[in-house]
Amino acid sequence: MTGRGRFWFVGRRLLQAIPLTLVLLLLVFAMLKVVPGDPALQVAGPRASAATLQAIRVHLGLDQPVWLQFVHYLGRVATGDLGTTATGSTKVSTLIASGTPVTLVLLAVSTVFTVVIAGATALLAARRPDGLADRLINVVAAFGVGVPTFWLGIVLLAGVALPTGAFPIGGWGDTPATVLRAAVLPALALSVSVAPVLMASLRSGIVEARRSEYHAAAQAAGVRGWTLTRRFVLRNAAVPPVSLLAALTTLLLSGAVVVESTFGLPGLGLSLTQAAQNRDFNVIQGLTLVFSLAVVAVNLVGDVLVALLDPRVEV
Amino acid sequence: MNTWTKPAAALAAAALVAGCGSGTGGAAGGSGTGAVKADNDLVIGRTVAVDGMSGDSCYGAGSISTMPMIYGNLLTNKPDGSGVQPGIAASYDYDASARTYTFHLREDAGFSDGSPVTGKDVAFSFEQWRDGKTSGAYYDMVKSAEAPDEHTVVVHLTRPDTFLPALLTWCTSTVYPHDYAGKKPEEFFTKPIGAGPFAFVSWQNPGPSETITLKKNPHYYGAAKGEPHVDTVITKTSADAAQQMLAFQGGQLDLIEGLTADEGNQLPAEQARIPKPSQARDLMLNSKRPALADVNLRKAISAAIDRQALASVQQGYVVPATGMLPTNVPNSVPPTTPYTFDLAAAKALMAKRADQKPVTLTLGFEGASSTLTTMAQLLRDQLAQIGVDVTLKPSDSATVYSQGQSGDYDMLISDLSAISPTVFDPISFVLAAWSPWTGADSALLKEKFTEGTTTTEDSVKDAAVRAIQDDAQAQSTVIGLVNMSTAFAVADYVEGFTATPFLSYDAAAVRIRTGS
Amino acid sequence: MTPVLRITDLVLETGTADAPLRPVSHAGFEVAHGEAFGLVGESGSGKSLTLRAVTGLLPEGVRQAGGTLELERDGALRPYRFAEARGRGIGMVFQEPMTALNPTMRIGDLVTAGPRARHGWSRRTARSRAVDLLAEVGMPDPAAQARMWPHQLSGGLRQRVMIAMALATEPSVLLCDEPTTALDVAVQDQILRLLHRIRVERGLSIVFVTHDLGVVRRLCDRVAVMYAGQVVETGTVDEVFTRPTHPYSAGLLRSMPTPDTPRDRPLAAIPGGQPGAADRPEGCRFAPRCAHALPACAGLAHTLAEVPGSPSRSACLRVADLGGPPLDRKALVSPLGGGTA
Amino acid sequence: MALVQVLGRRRARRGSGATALVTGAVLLTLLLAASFAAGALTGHDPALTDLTARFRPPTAEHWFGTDQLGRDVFARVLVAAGTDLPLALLGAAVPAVIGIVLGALAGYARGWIGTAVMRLADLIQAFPSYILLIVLVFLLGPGAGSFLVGAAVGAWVTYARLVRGVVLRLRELDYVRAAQAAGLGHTRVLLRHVLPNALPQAVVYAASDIVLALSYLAALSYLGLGIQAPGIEWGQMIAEGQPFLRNQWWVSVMPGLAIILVGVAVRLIAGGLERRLQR
Repeated sequence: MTGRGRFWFVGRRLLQAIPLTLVLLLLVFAMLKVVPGDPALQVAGPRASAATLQAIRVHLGLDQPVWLQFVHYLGRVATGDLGTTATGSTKVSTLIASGTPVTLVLLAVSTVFTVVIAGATALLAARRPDGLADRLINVVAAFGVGVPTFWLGIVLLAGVALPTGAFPIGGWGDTPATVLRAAVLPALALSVSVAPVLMASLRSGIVEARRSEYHAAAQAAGVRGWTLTRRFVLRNAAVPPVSLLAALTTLLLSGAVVVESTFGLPGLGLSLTQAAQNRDFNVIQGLTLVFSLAVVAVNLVGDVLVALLDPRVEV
Repeated sequence: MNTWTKPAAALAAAALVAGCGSGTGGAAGGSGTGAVKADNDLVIGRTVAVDGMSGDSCYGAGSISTMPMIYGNLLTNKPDGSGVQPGIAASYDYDASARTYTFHLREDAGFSDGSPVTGKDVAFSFEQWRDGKTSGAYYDMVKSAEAPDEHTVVVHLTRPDTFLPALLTWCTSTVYPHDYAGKKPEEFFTKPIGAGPFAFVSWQNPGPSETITLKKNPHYYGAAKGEPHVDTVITKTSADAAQQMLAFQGGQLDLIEGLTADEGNQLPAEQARIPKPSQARDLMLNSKRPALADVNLRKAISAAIDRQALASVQQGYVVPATGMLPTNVPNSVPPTTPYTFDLAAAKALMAKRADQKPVTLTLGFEGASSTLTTMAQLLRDQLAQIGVDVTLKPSDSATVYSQGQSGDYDMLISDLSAISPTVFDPISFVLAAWSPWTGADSALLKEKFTEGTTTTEDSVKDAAVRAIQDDAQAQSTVIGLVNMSTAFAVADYVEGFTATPFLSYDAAAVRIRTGS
Repeated sequence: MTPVLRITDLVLETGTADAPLRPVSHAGFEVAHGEAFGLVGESGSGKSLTLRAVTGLLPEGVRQAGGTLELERDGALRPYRFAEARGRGIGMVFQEPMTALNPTMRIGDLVTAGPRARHGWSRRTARSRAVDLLAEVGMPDPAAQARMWPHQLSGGLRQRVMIAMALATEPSVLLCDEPTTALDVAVQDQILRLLHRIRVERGLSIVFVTHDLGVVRRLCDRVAVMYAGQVVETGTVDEVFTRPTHPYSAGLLRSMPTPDTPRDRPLAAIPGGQPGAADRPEGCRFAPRCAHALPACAGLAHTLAEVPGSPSRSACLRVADLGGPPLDRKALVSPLGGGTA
Repeated sequence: MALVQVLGRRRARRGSGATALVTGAVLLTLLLAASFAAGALTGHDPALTDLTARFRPPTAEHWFGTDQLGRDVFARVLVAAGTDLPLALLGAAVPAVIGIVLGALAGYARGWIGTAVMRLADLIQAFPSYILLIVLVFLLGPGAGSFLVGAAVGAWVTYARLVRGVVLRLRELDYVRAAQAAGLGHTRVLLRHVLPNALPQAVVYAASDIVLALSYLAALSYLGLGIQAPGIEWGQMIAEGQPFLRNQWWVSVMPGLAIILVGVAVRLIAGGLERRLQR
């Protein structure tokens, strides 16, 4: 694949993402329409008169034809206007802007944890397939997938953060150091359920790579040690997990929503949960959009990464 | 969020007025265990975010606590809630008709930017309050405010009003520098300047998980007394109360605002500060439903409720209700005969029903609240004793609200508190919102309401309230369950903290025992 | 002449330790300097496993249970450590160029990965060496090819890359595991010519594992015939191909088509099939299929004995009395001589 | 939920997997059976509040202790299995059936219907499954029904892709063509040829989906968006017990362990089934 080919590949995938994004927007917009309850009533509060309600409807553009409302919605989204929270005190875009870094840091730290845990255990397990370590790791992994993330979170809070005092019990930090410290336990709770998935994929990749002819050929050609592991095992074993990247990310995102509420991290997931609990339409709508766009983007990055790692992938 | 009351109700209107409140809350001071903290920073946990940085938007418990810290008030609540005391105003007087108030300002009050608090600033603030979009209505009697000199403010009212001094202790009565120190309001409220004990430093992640950092205001009028005692106040908001408890137990929080019984019971007694209960939790019965149209059933339900048992689950934070109205609000008097738990009487009433069909009722409540859930479960068990089968319908607050409004439930648990310092406010609420839902006969309620709000005589007011309570009991469409406190958790090394029944406390008086 | 590689009594085991199977038992051969040595046999005869054992790259579950592997160093044969030998003395060309080249590496990087890791070559050195090697194995436009990915090359080119990769370590013995089986006939010929040329130019020894007797005939000097995990006959190609001394070798040769074989005449086939590792008979393993078998064959211990009147060595009990007329195989295929690869 | 599948994709081991299969199935069956007889087994009414017996620690009388209303935690954990297990199973089975039908449809009807199904699948996959679930529960209101709809909407995609792939592969095979030519209906071809081919992988998907569905159900209930009182559910029990975690840990730790137990049992069954099916 030439550089030019890759460029076009990325471009084409970007173009393909556009209709998907539009449909997503339409769906997110449609959410508001199918929700039981009158958004105007929500805004006006219980004591509003009929006239006030009508005025609010006009103000919100709810009296216009649906397609026009959608066009307006697109326009507002394009300018970053996602409305305000139900109490009216905060813009949804502000909420997203302040929550995004938190969620991103959480995802980044748990990705590091996940990769390190999965990588180490996969290498250990693949050393002797069906050996003691492999079986043991498989059992632990089964537990890891089965442990409810939120439960692990509260157990970590009560069982680790409280007695050691080394981590904040809920909440976020304001300096890089405190932020990282606040991210450790939530990221760990998150990784425990995701790492086994990556581990299994990596492990089978490693086993497969070790059994491969090119691995033998490389050894025969005198390649050994870390070079052998890195270039003839890990790099090849990374291809299947990277193609899982999008799936893993959605799993991580799902987990982040849970973990953020367990640990009280002011990220997008906590906002989503609280909006669902408080029935805050605009917030749900805005966050759904952000999350799904993020997944579209991750899918895109995943495809490109696979193409970079595995030159055989047709572009 | 409450179901029927405006959330603002929670603020329970300050204090108001002498004579009514009695001593409340735990005694000041630590437990004497000798515990110390390494730094002189007060870290506060709460579950409700502030409503913004302007007094006008002050609405919920977060702002009620934070606004006075930043801005200060002309008058403040006495620590025991028994009346008002000087704040930025050293004293005030009013003319015989109560239409013109004169405030004499302290000379040592200063904003956090170093400028002194002058009459001009206060007069400007009065206008801002009156013109506020959200809370302006409270101040609609203010005609004008002027500053004849640096330390005097004269306020002219459109009508007589003796409620103004109490109003000035509210979180909406925030003292601003004149003309917002030359800034646009939006700009000013991103980094506000106030005359309270603490100066604004930062507000991170505004919203349910926000952190607000304040530091000592050296120009605070209490500086001469050494107030405020702590260097920094850091307020951490988290929706998860259980997690906040862990943080408190782990020494990461020094103070928790809004402690529930479940949480408080996890703490040593001396760490929980519980003021007098001042919020009513009532059971509403929909008499438009065929079964509930029979007053005998409604009365039977009331008699079958063991309020003592309901309260015992939240030992110390909740007391059995004697009537349907919030207690510890001025002019709140109990009904002639308080509720009694009498199963035999309840069964007798059940037998007197015109129609002897088995009774199955739905009960709506906000499922997210653990105390409500517990209470609903107990109610179901208790009503089963008289053969009333209750189906629990937990839901989120909005659904409870919309379905409650459309009458989808037979019964609804709802909270009632004052949003201004008179019991007639919650009464107006019952009249406007609850009576239509319950289908009660509100003729007497209306009459007594008018009677009570046109007199200045406390005895007349009290009599009207008693009649209303008695009427509610007779109709049994609104049945009082319990009265609740909102409490605080206070670490051993925190001294000088006094809880009032109104969610507010004087942060300037709080001390931290440090190692030195 | 000192052999450059000698394998003695190689035993390979698989299965559990208490009930092991031996896909290869007591196999042995030696390869002289500059010699092309063929190892022939049907699939399952253990020839490829034997070759793998030489580099220590046995498949999972197969282990070496006996035997001596020696490589020439400083004029004498010495047992070697695999890790040592792989980087220096021994190179290996695999059967499937499709799977034996790491799909995630560029050709140039792949070819020099071994010496780079071993000698710490700089990227620049590695790159220019790679281009040299690719040129040596006859890649057109080696500089451009070095930047290609394996999947972009044809099978023949990939096999050249494989050879270049094996040559990068400057081996003295090149092991080739059926290097042409997966290729088209035309391409096979090119690769064979290339191997021949390289052997001549570099003075390499080549061990050639194949089931294709024609290839052995064209390329090799000496040959060992394997059957059911054992070497049954060894000798010079000329001798073995014209006067096989083991009935199995003879049968194998008769089953090979020649240009003269009329299309419509079926090839002579040996009745029966090669026994698997689990059901090998006692004594001579070929005996049940052998037209000349005697009762004594069933008790025969395997040894490669001198054959009277022949330079070959054979495992057959009847080497002395079974010296039939030489097969006329001269016309079969001419050995590789001139021509270019 | 295409992911956890990799966990199951291990080389078939020695042994038929019967032990694992039986162990897992027995565990689940026992738990489910016990849920119906929780009161009789434990000697305590799981719903009975006893304010005089609040927060009893685990003893011989109350194996898992009592909660804030004096209810027996063991009895409640067992009863909750009757809520969690069927919902988790349905949460995996409903999308499996929908996915198989849609996948077959997409494979056979390759015209616009097939395209539409696959585009829909792309769209669904753009949403992280849990977020999709929260949004749907938000739209439909909390409860078991919303959970099932949410789970079904998110999880059918993997099955549809799997079955469609098998159909596309098989329809080129001679014997399937012959079967069709011989007048075998689509349904029979589907049942005879497609399903058996897709089944081993589908079982692995379904197993991981059961575990995932259970953890999502528990998480939703924990957040107050799933099963609500008086329904008894593990996640909801964990939430109820959370304020007391420090001093009365058993109230929320025990239901958490129950969830883990189910996860392990399902993995055992899946592993065992997979080994059997692969032979």
